[in-house]
Amino acid sequence: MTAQQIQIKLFARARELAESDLISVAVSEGITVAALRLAIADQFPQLKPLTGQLLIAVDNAYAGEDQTLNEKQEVACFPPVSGG
Amino acid sequence: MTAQQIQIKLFARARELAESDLISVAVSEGITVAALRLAIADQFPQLKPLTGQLLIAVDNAYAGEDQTLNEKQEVACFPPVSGG
Amino acid sequence: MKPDFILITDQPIDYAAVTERVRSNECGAVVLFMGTVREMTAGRQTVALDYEAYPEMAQQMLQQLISEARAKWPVHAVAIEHRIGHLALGEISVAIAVSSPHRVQAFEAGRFLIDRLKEIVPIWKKENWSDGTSEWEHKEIKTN
Amino acid sequence: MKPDFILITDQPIDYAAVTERVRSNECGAVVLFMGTVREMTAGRQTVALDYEAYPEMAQQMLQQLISEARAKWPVHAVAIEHRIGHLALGEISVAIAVSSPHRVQAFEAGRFLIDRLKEIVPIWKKENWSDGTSEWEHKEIKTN
Repeated sequence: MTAQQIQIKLFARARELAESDLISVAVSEGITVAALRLAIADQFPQLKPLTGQLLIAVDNAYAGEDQTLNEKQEVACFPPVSGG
Repeated sequence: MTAQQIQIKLFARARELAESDLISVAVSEGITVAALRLAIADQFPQLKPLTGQLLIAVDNAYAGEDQTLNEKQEVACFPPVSGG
Repeated sequence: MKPDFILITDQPIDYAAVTERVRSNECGAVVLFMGTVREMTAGRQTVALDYEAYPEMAQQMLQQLISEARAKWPVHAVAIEHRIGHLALGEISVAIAVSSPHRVQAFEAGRFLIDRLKEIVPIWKKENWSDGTSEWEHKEIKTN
Repeated sequence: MKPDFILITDQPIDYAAVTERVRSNECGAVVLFMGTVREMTAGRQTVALDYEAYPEMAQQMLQQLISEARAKWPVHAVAIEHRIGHLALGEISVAIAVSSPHRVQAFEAGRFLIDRLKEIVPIWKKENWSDGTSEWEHKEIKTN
């Protein structure tokens, strides 16, 4: 499998823990959302306080765990929402 | 029983049917609200279309049927409300 | 707790002024309900409404409703304004603003107040239909 | 049916402007909900809130919520504005206005929209406590 970099937007506490609003994660091509979670946890240990709580969005919609990703998509990662 | 006159404020369709916002009803002293209804129906037949629907208020509160009335009180008579 | 505000008026309702009366740093939620003059009702066209009130009793009943709401929910402030007289389409007949620490309370109290207002507050509405007729709305009257 | 209005903004919310967007002669009811910055939460004192959004996705999620509301109730118009950035005590964080022919629909749709907004719209709140600490509110996070 070819390796690729996926850019991930971060928000709120995830952004603060990573000290960046955009991270780049090295993953295999055609990776699933579930596998992306593991890659994030592995490559960005600063996000550990949010383990198991992070939500993943792809192209402005919540992503299913089995959904596969490509470089063209906009991926974001953030904690549970608290607006209103 | 001494006869007395009770002034009754009318509103909405009751006012229009009676062509007055105040009527005077001749009643016995110490009359109940239930008896007042009969006196109104008897002395103001124009109100017949509202028979059985008229509400009676005494001193700005809905009156119970057994409540007795005196000349000092403010009495009002009107159809079911429809504000809002 | 702010003082309650109740007004029966023949002037147009300034709903922002009504709302400002209930806002507070103690509250996380404000709910404003407004009744407005709707053109179509069950296929019939309204051109205007006339509202009439028994003002002293309406004031007293509204105060009672606010007390009932306060007994049920931790309401911070309530402001109620009801218009009387002749109202054109789209105009505001009633505005009820409620503030409370949390949103569920404000929604429930607001809905309670307008539901109860329509049940017991001595105010009446007369429809002026587009066919030139007019008619008092007296909800519970059966034609039998 | 009026076009929906959705705005994520760093400017103060003009709730009367939001409300005017939904008023119509087709409607008998308007419900406005506002979230405001509350000083006390569970005995702790807030001095300010900071809101952050993922604006493009928030816009999309709000559009989805309005579609959900329209599928449930005959809503005439919806306008939603959410503030981001630094908010002082008493300021408005969110305003949701709904109009509908009858009042029950406007109350239910308004409550649905704020409840669902708090569940799925990607906006986050950071509490700035009076003791100088600050803290993101991430509701479902368990400390385990």
